[in-house]
Amino acid sequence: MSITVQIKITEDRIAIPDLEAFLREAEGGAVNLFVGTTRRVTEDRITVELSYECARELALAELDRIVSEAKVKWPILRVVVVHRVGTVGAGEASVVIGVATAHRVESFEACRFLIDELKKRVPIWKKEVYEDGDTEWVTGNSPS
Amino acid sequence: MSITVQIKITEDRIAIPDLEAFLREAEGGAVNLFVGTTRRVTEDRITVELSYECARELALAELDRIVSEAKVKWPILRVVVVHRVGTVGAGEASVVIGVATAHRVESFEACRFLIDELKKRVPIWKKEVYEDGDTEWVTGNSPS
Amino acid sequence: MTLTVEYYAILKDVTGLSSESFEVPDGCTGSTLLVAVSERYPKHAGLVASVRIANSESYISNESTLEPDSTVLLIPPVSGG
Amino acid sequence: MTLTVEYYAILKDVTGLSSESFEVPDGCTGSTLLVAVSERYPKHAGLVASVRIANSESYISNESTLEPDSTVLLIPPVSGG
Repeated sequence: MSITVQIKITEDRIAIPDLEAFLREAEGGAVNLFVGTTRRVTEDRITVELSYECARELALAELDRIVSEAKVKWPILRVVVVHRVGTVGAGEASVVIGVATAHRVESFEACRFLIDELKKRVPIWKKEVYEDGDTEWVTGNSPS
Repeated sequence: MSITVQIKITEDRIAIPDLEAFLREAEGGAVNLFVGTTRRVTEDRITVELSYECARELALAELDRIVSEAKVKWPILRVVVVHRVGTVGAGEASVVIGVATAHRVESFEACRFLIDELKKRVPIWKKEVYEDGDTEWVTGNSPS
Repeated sequence: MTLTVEYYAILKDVTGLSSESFEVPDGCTGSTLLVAVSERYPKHAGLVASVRIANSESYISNESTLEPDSTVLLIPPVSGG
Repeated sequence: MTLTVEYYAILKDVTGLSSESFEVPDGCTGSTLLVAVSERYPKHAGLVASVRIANSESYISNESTLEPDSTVLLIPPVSGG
């Protein structure tokens, strides 16, 4: 059984239906998908868009390592990790992680591992653009 | 903040992109989606399709209760629970569960609770249709 | 009193029926009804023993008293998802 | 020896640069380089202290010796997702 992986950092809108279909094609039984979106309200400030920057080569290498670690821990049939960079409008996806496995528990655990590790380790940064025109780099992810 | 819920049992193909878009519109920050699909191989037998039957009124009432329980446990912005009945071809989704929340951990936990409880409590039954023409009712879900 | 009993999934297949009537004593409980069903389908007593009983709104305890003329659903172990 | 140092995100904003050169002694470690960066940007010493260093392939330990003419990425606390 060949494991099929899609890892991408892209300026384009993430085509979520295509990714979900790719995972479901594994016919494994279970697909878990996590979608991170722009949060409109953070501590009373209105965010109109986010902008993401990355250290691309290192980010892709780190994502490869995280996916390899997940493949050791869980019997993954297919996996997708796509992070958007550049400007991301309100309600659009900034990150999509998905895992296809035979059993549902594995799909949840592997997907959560991937997003948790991505948020800890992958050199990508978010800049909030507020309604009042202010911008602010976010440094460091909160644990949840 | 009004919580928006979609609970459905349907003979039609599940429109996963529409459900994902509905969840993402909450602009909460996190969406977790679980998709159950036909597993093609179970203990060496090839399944060509599944067929699902339900006790519809009770199933919908039980799904309502499960969603209410989840809403007490986690701050859920939007939630979808759609189960297909009738014939489900290979690679098609039999069930889709999704949750939109502000923080990712809540989205994973609530989504997993919903599918776990659905599998334990909701009166829906699966019949495997094998490549050799045999059919077999599945009675009882395994814990994972 | 008369009860309508509904069968689902494997239980519908083995009985060949989606529902049928049972005459039971007044004050009949779920457990007593399940005994009556087992006696009508002795080959499937094990299956009948595995069901949960319900009305159209919710599961009900095997010890609860069933209403006259009510419909009782026999729910085999579920396998949705 | 000469190192090329790359800045990202908030560190790029505060330095106004995406990369610049540093002259450092042979055998310079990551920690020693960070001291040199802090001295060039004393107002941002706290930020510099929070970075992890990396090459384009992986994070590297602050104690490891840097290669002559290599490029070193300064990675502020990440906030992807």
